[in-house]
Amino acid sequence: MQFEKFNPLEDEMIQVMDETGEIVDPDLLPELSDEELLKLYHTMRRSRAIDSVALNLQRQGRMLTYAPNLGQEAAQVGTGFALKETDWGVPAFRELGMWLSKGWTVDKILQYWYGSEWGSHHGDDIRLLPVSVPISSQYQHAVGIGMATRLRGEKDVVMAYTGDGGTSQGDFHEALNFAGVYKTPTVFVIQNNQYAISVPRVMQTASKNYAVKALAYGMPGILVDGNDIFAMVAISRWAVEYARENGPVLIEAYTFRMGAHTTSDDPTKYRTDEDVEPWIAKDPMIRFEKYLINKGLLKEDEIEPLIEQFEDEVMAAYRSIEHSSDTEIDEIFKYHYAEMTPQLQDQLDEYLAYLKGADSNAQ
Amino acid sequence: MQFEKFNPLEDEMIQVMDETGEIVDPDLLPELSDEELLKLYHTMRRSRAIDSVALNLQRQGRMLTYAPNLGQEAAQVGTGFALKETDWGVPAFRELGMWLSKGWTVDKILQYWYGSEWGSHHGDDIRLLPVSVPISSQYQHAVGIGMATRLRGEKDVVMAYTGDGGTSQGDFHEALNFAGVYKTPTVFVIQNNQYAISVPRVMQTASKNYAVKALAYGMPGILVDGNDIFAMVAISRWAVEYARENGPVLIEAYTFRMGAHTTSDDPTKYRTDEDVEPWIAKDPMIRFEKYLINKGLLKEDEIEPLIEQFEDEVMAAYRSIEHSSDTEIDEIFKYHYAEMTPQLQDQLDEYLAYLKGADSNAQ
Amino acid sequence: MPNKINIVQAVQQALQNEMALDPTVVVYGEDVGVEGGVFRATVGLQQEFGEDRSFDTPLAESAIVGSAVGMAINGFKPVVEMQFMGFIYPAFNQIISHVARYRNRTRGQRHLPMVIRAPYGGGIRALEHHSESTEAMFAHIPGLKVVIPSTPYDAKGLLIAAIRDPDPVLFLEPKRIYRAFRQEVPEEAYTLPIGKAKIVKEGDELTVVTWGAMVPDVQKAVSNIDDISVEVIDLRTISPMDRETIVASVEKTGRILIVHEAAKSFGAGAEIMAIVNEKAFLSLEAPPTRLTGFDTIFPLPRGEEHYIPTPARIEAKIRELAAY
Amino acid sequence: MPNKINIVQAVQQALQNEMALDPTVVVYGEDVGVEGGVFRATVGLQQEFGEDRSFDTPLAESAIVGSAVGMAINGFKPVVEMQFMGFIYPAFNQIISHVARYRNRTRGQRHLPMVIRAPYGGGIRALEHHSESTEAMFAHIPGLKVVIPSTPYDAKGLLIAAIRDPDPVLFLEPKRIYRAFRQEVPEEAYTLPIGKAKIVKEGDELTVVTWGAMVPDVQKAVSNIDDISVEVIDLRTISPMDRETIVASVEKTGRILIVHEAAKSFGAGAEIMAIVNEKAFLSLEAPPTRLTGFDTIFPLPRGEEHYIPTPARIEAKIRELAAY
Ligand SMILES: Cc1ncc(C[n+]2csc(CCOP(=O)(O)OP(=O)(O)O)c2C)c(N)n1
Ligand SMILES: Cc1ncc(C[n+]2csc(CCOP(=O)(O)OP(=O)(O)O)c2C)c(N)n1
Ligand SMILES: [Mg+2]
Ligand SMILES: [Mg+2]
Repeated sequence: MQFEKFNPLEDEMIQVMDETGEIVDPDLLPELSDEELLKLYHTMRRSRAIDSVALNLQRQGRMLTYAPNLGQEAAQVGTGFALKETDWGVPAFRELGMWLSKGWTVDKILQYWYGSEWGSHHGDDIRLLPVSVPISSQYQHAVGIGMATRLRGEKDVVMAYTGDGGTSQGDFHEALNFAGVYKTPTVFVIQNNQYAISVPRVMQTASKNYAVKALAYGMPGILVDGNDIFAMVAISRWAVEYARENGPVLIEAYTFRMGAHTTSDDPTKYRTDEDVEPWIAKDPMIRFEKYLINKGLLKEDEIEPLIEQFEDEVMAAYRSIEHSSDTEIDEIFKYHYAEMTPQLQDQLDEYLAYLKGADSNAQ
Repeated sequence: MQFEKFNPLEDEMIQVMDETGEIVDPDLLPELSDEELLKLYHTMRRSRAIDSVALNLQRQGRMLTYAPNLGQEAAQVGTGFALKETDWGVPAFRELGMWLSKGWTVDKILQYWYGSEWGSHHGDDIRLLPVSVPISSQYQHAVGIGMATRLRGEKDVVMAYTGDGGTSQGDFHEALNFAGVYKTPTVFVIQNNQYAISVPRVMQTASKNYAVKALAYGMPGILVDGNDIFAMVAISRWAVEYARENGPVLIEAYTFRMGAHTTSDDPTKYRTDEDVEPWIAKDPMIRFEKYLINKGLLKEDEIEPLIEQFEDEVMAAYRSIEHSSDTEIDEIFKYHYAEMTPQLQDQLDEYLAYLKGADSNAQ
Repeated sequence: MPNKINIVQAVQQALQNEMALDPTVVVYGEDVGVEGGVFRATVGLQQEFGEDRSFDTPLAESAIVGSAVGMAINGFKPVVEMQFMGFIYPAFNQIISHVARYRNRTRGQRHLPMVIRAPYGGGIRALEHHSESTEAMFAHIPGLKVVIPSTPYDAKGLLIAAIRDPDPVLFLEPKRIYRAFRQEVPEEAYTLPIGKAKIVKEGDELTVVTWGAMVPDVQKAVSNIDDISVEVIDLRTISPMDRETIVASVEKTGRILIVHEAAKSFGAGAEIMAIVNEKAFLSLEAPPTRLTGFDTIFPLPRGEEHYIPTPARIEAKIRELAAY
Repeated sequence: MPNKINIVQAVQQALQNEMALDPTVVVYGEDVGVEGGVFRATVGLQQEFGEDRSFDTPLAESAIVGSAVGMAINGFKPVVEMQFMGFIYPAFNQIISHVARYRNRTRGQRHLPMVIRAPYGGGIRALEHHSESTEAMFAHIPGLKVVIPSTPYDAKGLLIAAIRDPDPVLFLEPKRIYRAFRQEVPEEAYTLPIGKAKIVKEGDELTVVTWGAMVPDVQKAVSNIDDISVEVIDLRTISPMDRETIVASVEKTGRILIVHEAAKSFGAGAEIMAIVNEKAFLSLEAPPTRLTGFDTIFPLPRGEEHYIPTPARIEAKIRELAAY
């Protein structure tokens, strides 16, 4: 599989399974055991379950802003699946499928979106960075992690994510350029979901596609059907090993944001049903389910119960954090430095004293 | 001349005249009257005269830091020459040859390097921005000027410069991306002089060359021999008209910084005579002089007197500003806002009062 | 029909008025055109004035501001939006190195009539980086003006003044009170002077200086206080600061409390205290005092209630200072 | 052989010592490797420790700082150089949004032991953007420490402390006095506490607080003054500030002058005045006073002599304040 020779200027997209679940490029079909197939499927379904429960909770006022992933599960789960436990995941903010692969637990993910810093305390063994809100700034962290890995003579790979909008930031450029120069073991993933909030692809860049941007940094750039779990796994597996041995790669996962940008967004302001329509048939989940059913690994009537089971699990996770996520006052002050500064200590003391006074006044 | 089909991935460089002054690609030889040929030559010689006088003055302690252009005259004069008076020049800081084409007068140029803000007051009709020290930040101004031009339905072109080092900055990327999206009439010139202070090309980027970076923005990218005045004029003329009618272009002018980075720099710390040696033969001036002599437009023995004449002119310009360039105290305060703020007025008054007091104390 | 509008509508109306009056005014930024802005501050402008005058950009704050520098040099008055103040930082280099410097650099040959708008401040239960108030940093930059309105009337008048100003203005909009209340505002364009504070309530025993979304909180606190005559000043312009109004007030009251949302140390409160020391030291009957956000990162929503001084805390602090 | 070195040599020696002691210390930036830095602060490091430990980067400050975040997350202690403080701004977003926030964002799971070095300050007859002192902006960022030494001894001890600090430190080097004088300094590694000011000269009638390249200027001014007992404090750490030392001094002297090179308004002087108001108001016998750079862009060399307060101006201001 000579993907490093892939020429993104030709604007062709790698696809393994088409929208009907047919394998159109058997040579590229990744080797996957039945167990692995089901693991991929379950992770995608789990991701979708979290999405739908979170959206529901948000509507009930029991969650804050939430960024849904609907339609992008193959791009996220396919890339995350290719990582070893010792490899790193460096997300933007819409990589739920990858987070699950890297071991960010559902309760903590929900706690993050519920507005608690503890959600981003992933646990010590997890090689995953927290959400990075300032667009594409995380690409540079990914490069730095890779520089460190390389200096220690280790072989860990870093998978870093941004969106189509993210490619316009200066940090995107600087990160890829550094990666090229230092040959860092980085797989840069662009989830091209066609929009940056309301801004469509045509207002984002005049380049032929996003994969060609790799040429500016002397690295391979590959355009892949982001709604095709097999294409995503195939390319990701290759890219991870290529990065491990050689240096950086750029992957454009061509996909679509089926939902709103976040729960604060109303997409009807900037796109029509006709814009969304063609993508319904391309849903990565339906495609994969057709394949699994054909293969006898899944039965039509198992799907609904599975969804219910996963959603129940998510609700249980939510309930475990709903009432315990309030921030303790001293936590606001405690984590700025290894040792709290006298300034912070004063401010904390003064605030606690105020609260005490206000409390006794109220009595 | 279908330069928009030029494929920078093939890594071939456009050359019209070789190092011996032979025309190797007559098809590309730009039409130039004898007068125009001499104008090009004189501008290049003037540039070199300013360089050498400024370096001398600097050594005598009569100038401050100075960034020499030696060896890059063809790249600068060739691009600047292609601009109309109504077109804009947007420099970095090493574009002396272009500055002369755009009408920044020698006295003001020297005044700038001598450390006076008045050097950057070019005069009202001159469409040239001042030196921009923060690397590549000026590329965005170039794009904005072009956006304005386009909105007014005018046809002015903006020629913007940066160095090979400058391509690594986020602002470089964002500017080219904006230009691609808005189809601004911008010619982006990279003077690839092989170094960013001490950092050589190989530590700057892993891309095949700098021209390929254009592909990331959907614009033509052309690699051209920056020491060949005819190649520079030919490509610049084409690029300016292409930009005027269609949109942005990127030019990599492949050249060499023969001198130090600035007068504060000691290149022996990071490069050897062997690094410089091959480029002596490629000197754009010598090449052009051979051509002009062959063509009968210049005589060998006219060169020295011409150099002397130009250097005398530069010295005269310097003398005109040497003793009049001290900053008046109120000028430090006057140009921050259309109207001086009360804060600034207070600070000025207080300082003047102090000086008056110190003065009378001293008496 | 009275024109009763809230702050975000006032911003929109200011833009609309000026775009109609001045063809060189252009409005752009991320999601500004088709969508009309994530807070809807630019809604309808593209429909009314076309895609040339109000448009979307690629996701790149540095280029948004940097291109505005170029547009301003070439005859336009760009009004660009940073989607949140927390996302202005990629443009920081353009702002400090160019926006604020062009006039001085060229000894007046080129100047930049441009406005950078950004919703700022916390308290809207948002994710990280959506709650910043770092006005003090920008106020420290020579050549820049920093304006923060707190009412619809001021927002409109000050934004139009900012657009007409021949120099660059950073215009910070208190998003917590974007829709908090409506006010009757003239339908047509008008300006209010940049650099002038407003005395919101007169008093002669204690001065409170505040701005932005803290103004209504201070008003609420003061409305609970009958026994101390408090003067409330809405600063409105952070830089250049209206020292006269502050100093005159302190000369009268002898006591000053500064209330702001930003972190305490090196915040704008410190500058106000410095000014009072320099200009009204002998009038002081108690130490100039500040009540501000903590020196911490703005907490995520589960903790954000603790960060911004509440009316009750403001009231307590006023009483404490009055009793000094 | 005594180790008599100047400030830039002290910086180099601190790096060398720590790189020898701790294999996770890496030093990089523009022109840092082969050339050894434009000020030669990293000279010899690549030769001694190899290209892996000290290297050049592409010209991109944001990526220099941003990659250091990643290196720090993955087990290294990067010490990166910004060639001049005027070129730190492209990295501003990384600094304020990530460098300063990682520990809090992850509730302590990840922290960033990294140092950002930058030569700062004016007075070296340089081109635009080579004379900046904007320490106040960075001091306003929660989660960051800002250190400024003024002697070779302090430079070495504080830089080593900064490298060993588990949290990020912005280390600003006063380039005007990089080579101004030499001092005998221990050859081996040692640390000085971050967050502690130094009393350079004791006195009991008037306190001067200053830092960086202004310290020798203040000392010069004070050396001309026999008739007033001046206490001189070298602040050394801008944030977190050593309030105790300042307050104790003002409680003794009743008078304080702050001298800094940065623009006056919203500068670090204002914060010091605020602290004195908060903690030592009743000791004050005269208004806290500041003598600083103007609220202007640092003038180009033909005018720069006017900007930085001279020893003579400092002396005059001390006398004026003492006579209040
Ligand atoms: C520097 C910065 N600017 C603006 C924003 C506000 N913002 C959040 S998400 C977003 C769009 C991102 O688009 P894209 O990169 O395509 O990712 P997607 O949301 O489509 O997954 C914007 C503008 C931000 N978070 N950071
Ligand atoms: C943002 C920024 N960082 C660092 C510098 C310091 N600096 C001045 S010139 C230069 C190298 C520029 O290299 P290049 O772009 O190749 O231009 P050249 O000097 O070769 O003409 C550097 C690092 C600067 N001016 N701006
Ligand atoms: Mg997107
Ligand atoms: Mg160069």
